[in-house]
Amino acid sequence: MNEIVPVVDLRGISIEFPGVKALDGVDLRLFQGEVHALMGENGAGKSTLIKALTGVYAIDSGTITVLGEQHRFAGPAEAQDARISTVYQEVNLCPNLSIEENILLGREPHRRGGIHWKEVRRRARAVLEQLNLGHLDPGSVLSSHSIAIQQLVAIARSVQVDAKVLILDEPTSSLDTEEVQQLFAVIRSLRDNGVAILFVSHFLEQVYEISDRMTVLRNGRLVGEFMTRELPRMSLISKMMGKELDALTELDRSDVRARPDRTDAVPLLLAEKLGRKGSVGNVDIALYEGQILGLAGLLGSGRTETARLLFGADRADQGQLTIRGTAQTLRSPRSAIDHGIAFSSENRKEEGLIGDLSVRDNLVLAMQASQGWLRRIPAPQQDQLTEKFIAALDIRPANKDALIRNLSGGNQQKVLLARWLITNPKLLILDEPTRGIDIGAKTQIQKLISTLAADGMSIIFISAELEEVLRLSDHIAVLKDRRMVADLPNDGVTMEDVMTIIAGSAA
Amino acid sequence: MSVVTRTPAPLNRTRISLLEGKARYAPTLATVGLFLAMFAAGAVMYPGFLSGQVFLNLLVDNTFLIVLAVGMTFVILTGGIDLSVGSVVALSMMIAAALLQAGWNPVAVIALVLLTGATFGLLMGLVIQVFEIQPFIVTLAGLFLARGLCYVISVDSITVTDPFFTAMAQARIPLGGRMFISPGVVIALLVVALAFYVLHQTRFGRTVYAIGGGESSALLMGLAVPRTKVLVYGISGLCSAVAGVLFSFYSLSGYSLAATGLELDAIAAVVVGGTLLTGGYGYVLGSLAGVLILGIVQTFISYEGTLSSWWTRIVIGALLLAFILLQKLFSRKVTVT
Amino acid sequence: GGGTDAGTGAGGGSGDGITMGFAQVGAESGWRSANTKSVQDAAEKAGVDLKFSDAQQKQENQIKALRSYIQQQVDVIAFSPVVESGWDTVLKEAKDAGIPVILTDRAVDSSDTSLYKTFLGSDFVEEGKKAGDWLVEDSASTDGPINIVELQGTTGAAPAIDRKEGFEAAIAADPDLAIVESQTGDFTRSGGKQVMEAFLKNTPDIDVVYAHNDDMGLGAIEAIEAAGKVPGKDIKIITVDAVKDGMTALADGKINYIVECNPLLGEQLMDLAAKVVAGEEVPERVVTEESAFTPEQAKEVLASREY
Amino acid sequence: MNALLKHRLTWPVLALVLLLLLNQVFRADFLSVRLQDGHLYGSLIDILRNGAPTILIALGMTLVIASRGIDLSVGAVAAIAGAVSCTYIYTSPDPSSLQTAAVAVALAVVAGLVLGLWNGFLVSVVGIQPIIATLVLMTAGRGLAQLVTDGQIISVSNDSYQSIGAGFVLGLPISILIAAAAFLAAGLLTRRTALGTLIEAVGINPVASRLAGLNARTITMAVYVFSGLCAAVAGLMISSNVTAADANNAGLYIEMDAILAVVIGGTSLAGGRYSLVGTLIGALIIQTLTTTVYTLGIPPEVTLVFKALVVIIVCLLQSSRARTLLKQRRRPVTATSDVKVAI
Ligand SMILES: Nc1ncnc2c1ncn2[C@@H]1O[C@H](COP(=O)(O)OP(=O)(O)OP(=O)(O)O)[C@@H](O)[C@H]1O
Ligand SMILES: Nc1ncnc2c1ncn2[C@@H]1O[C@H](COP(=O)(O)OP(=O)(O)OP(=O)(O)O)[C@@H](O)[C@H]1O
Ligand SMILES: [Mg+2]
Ligand SMILES: [Mg+2]
Repeated sequence: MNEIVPVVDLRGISIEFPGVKALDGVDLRLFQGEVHALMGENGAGKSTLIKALTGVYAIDSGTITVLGEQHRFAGPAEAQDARISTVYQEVNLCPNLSIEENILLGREPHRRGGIHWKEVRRRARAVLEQLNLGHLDPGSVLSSHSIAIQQLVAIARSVQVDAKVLILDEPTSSLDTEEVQQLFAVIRSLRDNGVAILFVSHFLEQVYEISDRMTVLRNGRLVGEFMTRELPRMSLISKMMGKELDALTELDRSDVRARPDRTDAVPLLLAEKLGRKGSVGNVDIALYEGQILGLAGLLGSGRTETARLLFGADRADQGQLTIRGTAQTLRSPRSAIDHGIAFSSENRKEEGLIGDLSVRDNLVLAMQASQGWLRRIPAPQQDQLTEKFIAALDIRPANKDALIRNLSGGNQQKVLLARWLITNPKLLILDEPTRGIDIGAKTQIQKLISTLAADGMSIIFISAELEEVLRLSDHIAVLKDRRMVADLPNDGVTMEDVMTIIAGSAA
Repeated sequence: MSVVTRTPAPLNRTRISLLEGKARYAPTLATVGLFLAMFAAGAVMYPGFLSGQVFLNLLVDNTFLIVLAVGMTFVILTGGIDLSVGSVVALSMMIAAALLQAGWNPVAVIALVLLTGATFGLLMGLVIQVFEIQPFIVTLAGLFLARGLCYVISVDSITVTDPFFTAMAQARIPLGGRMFISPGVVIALLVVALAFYVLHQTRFGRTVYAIGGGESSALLMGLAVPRTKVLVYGISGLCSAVAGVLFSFYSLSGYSLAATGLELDAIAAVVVGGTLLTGGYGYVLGSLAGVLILGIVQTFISYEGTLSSWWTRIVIGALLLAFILLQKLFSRKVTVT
Repeated sequence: GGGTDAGTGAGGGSGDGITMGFAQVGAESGWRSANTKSVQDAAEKAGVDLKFSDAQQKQENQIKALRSYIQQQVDVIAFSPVVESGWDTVLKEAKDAGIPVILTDRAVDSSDTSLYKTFLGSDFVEEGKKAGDWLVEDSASTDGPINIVELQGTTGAAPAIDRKEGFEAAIAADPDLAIVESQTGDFTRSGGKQVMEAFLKNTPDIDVVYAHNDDMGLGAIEAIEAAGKVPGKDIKIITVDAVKDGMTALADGKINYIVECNPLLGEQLMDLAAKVVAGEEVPERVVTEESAFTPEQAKEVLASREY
Repeated sequence: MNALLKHRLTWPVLALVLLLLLNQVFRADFLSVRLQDGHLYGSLIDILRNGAPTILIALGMTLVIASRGIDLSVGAVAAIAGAVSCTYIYTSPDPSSLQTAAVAVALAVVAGLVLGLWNGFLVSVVGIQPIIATLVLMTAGRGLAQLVTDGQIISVSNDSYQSIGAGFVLGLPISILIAAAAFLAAGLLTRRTALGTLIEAVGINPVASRLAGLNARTITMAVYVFSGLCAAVAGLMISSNVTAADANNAGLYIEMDAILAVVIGGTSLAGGRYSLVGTLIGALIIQTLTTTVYTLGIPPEVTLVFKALVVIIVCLLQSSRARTLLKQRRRPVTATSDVKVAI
């Protein structure tokens, strides 16, 4: 760092939404050739700050200085022109277009007579290679890929340009370890080339691995700017939360041991060679009451698709499913729910949120659906349920009537979790429930899962974080290339064990 | 943390994604296939149906609808809709007829008509964009306004006697074997080709698709969303004016009740052609096929020649339905979930 | 208007072997349906192979139908144009193909009259004039201004324009007669009723209603009755068409005068077609047999009306 | 006061009041209502009575639109309902009895339900885009109606039947009482039960709704059936008002009026949140506009221009509210819901 002048200098940024002061006099400096982490709990204002910088939101007060010049971008387009490249928190691409177009949209190379499609493909290939995604067909439609691939494509788009500033808002939330490493390799090489990188993540490991410096926000206010290596994790967390976290000690404690299979009892759910043509196959699961089953695998290995089969979101066409001793075919989510199965999707934007409805309406939706339209849950009961879960999961803002689309990403996730918890299901399938959730809330949710299981609920747990899966599950089912390849009882299984299975030959 | 070396992607996955890439064309291909099937059916059922001229007449008689459908395709691809097109066609015809009657030069008249149409469309686009009013409503108001302006110009029909317009109306471009097309067909096909080029070879065109895929995403990707949205309505207005001129060539008159309900025909053609009304998916060539299909339905009915007025409507509805159902059947699994 | 000589042709069978393409406007009114039925029945009786198509009030559909008739090489084409203008091109094609064309019901304004053989139909201006003439005569005995409200047909439609024109020309003869309000009722009953309701509130002393067709007149009657007045007495009503419902109301004295517009021109059309195909000379203009009715006449003919 | 200005119905109500006042300026007794032959008589009553069919159809349309659909077939359904009932009365041996009228009404209602079911089936089970699915019935429906009436205008004289559209009870027009009852029923049905929220959920995000266990199919089906029912009753009103079934013209373009009413009332065509009260006001604005044209004596040639201008002004007013609000705060880049799903 030979320059003292920051590339980006935000001073006293304030933004107010009706009823919420999302940012209150926040400063942020980004220097050339550094990775800067923006830290804070869910709803602290990280995404809002990024949107303020890139002109998505107009600021109420403060100054934005880029390369010594004061700016007020009127929109993302202007920010891009100033060579600020951004990946926003939710995957913001066009699902109807191909991967290559999504990467190059708005900056397609031209030649005489129009867009140079060959060159488009070449450039897209190049950047995909860089992220070790060379196997993807650049011409395939984005919507045919999983959310993780979509996230990677968004990243590919952002690093494809020759940017001075690269902003990544929770880019790793659905990536697995390997993908994260690949991304970090790219980030490091960009940093070494002098790009200033702003990085948001709730994974402390990642933050400590990649960042040089960090800015911490709490409740829309600046807590401070720190050098990463000078700030111990514990103090970072207490700075983010504003209090000491005793739960943090629990975080590393692996207090879950495998509950023994109760082979005497009838399994709650028994899948034998369950599968669906062109999707996943060979799913063999025996899940007993009160057990937690973790699904492990690389991204695209078919975890989500397994979950969808078990929930009836897609229909199985191979194998057999037995629920509490009777054979069943699940034709729709509705019929799965009637059997006491619940499923929280990894894709909260498209498969979870009813964006224009309030927190309360979203929260009671599944319960209301089970009760049928005729028996409306009485308003007082709705309020009481909502308040209970707002408190239990620390949903912020604690306003039942706020539209859910105005909540921060992590808080949206909490509402969706609560949606299923109130239906008190027998089997809860959680696909990336901790995605985008801050560390405090994550511990809370992990504890909650243990407690629920202890109370007799069965849980299928999917997470990109293998540690998390190992820590919580009684059993671990490993998927590879969209087939289930192993079912390990969790008695001292290590990450390496799982990795070996994934890496090993299918046989 | 150990990094696992990735095993190469299994073959079947690549195949699937390839197929899904192609699957985008399925509704459009289904439309084209169905059109051919229907033509064959007509040839079997009616003597004299299987002639090149019957096919060419589908073009000759639908030049204006083709151009309208092209404009509508742009709008629908962005997820919008333009209900004003039929009225703007009528307005263009009225303006042209009235000015020609007043002795204006035909080239000047055409230029003015095109300008009016484009401006009308742009204004609607501006209202939609700046005031954030829903396109359905703005263009519905546009429909009333344009139709109303027709009456203001004249409630009587005005005949066009201008030699240039007459020449364009009656000129026949022979294609050999007693087959012919009109100059309007050439213009309409040029418009289709131009639209195809714009949609697939220019940044503007790709932005149109992007907006249909997700407007807020497109904005966050830094695309020129507001400008594109306004322009799309401008294009539709311009196409309506071109269609109006073609209709004038076709009917050599201006009539304030002309082209009523044409907007629904245009929308139906676009949708039958495989474009999703929610935006983002579809092709102009599909819309062209859609127009031909609506046209062939009409041809069937006049060849049949025994349907009463009410059966005509019922049959049109039924054929439309049959088409959509078949198309659905053939292009299964294409719509995203 | 009045009688013509074309109506009394040879009987059935004269059209044997002829194929006729008939492009109808649509089925927008009872009048139009009666017209269609008359053509179809007459064709069957005359042994004409009728190719019928309904344009649903769209000129482009009608042109398409004409083109397909030319393609099918029918012997004769007959059609009721949706609109007066814009037929030259397709009529030239018919002429080039050697297919004679007969216009029915509505005229075209082409300057080249060689494009069609003959025009069989009513004269809308004349109808309006008849209505106006009757009113002038009827009100000759009364003094003072007479307030007329007019229920127009669909804006821009030829019958609406012509019936208005003919009526206005006729009542210009009497300075006492004045149209105080004029609004479109779209040729429909509910349109007539709604507009009349508003007229009754706007203008307290309406003396005469002139409706461009029976249906609007019938709607107006309901509005007048709802306002507590007596149609036919407190307010006089003149309409055009003479469909059955209208004639019934006329016989009941609720309407005072109806100018006939006869839809039953099927037989005349078949006769003309046979002559045209046979190469015989036909008059350029054949006006359908039409009259006008007062309540007394209505009572007499009501039982024998076909539509 | 500020809250009032921000309320989403403020501007539509204001527009309605302004229109009424405009009429009052032109005709001093416009707002007066008197008793005539035992029933209320006056322009306001006319507006309510003539607006009743539009109100009814717009009610059904609101729910359809809330579910992210649209129903273009309502006009045709209204025509079929009128055709079926009038033809039945016309051909029955006892065309003036109450019983005949009752059967005729029942037939029409059944027809509406069946046609609604048909639309719902096409949209939710077959998965055709709503605008096209209902375009099929819009095209074919009038043909069906003409098939029933044989293309003729079928006049009936049955006092009980006539009273649906033109009758009065306790001095009030029966048609407006029916519309009011339907309005209350729809309000209770959707707000007292969970139906309203579920419809909104399906309209905002069908995929997420399905995964939350909603039976989106049934809900979609239900809204189209309700719309068919409303259209059928409206068709009864229209035909009874003139004691005749006009298969071709009954309810012509009423779908456009209804959609306009829904949107003026603040419901977005993108689906989701809806307002029945807003729709009611929207429908009244549209009917008042028609009456205004007659009151002001606007010549037919410029009527459409006048209507278009008023619609544009009302819409701009509504949105200028959005503008002023925008000045005080910022919002996400787009107001539209991000979730796009191909149906
Ligand atoms: N458009 C909006 N309207 C109203 N409130 C909003 C809007 N966008 C964000 N907020 C509020 O602003 C606050 C900050 O949200 P932001 O999305 O910046 O949080 P975040 O730090 O990114 O959290 P997360 O880690 O959960 O993504 C939250 O309380 C949120 O509810
Ligand atoms: N490498 C790939 N190439 C093509 N398609 C892929 C690839 N990876 C995943 N997909 C698509 O993603 C879906 C399967 O992934 P699924 O979501 O079931 O896996 P997952 O293990 O849950 O992974 P993720 O962590 O991404 O959620 C399929 O629709 C598949 O077509
Ligand atoms: Mg965030
Ligand atoms: Mg997954």
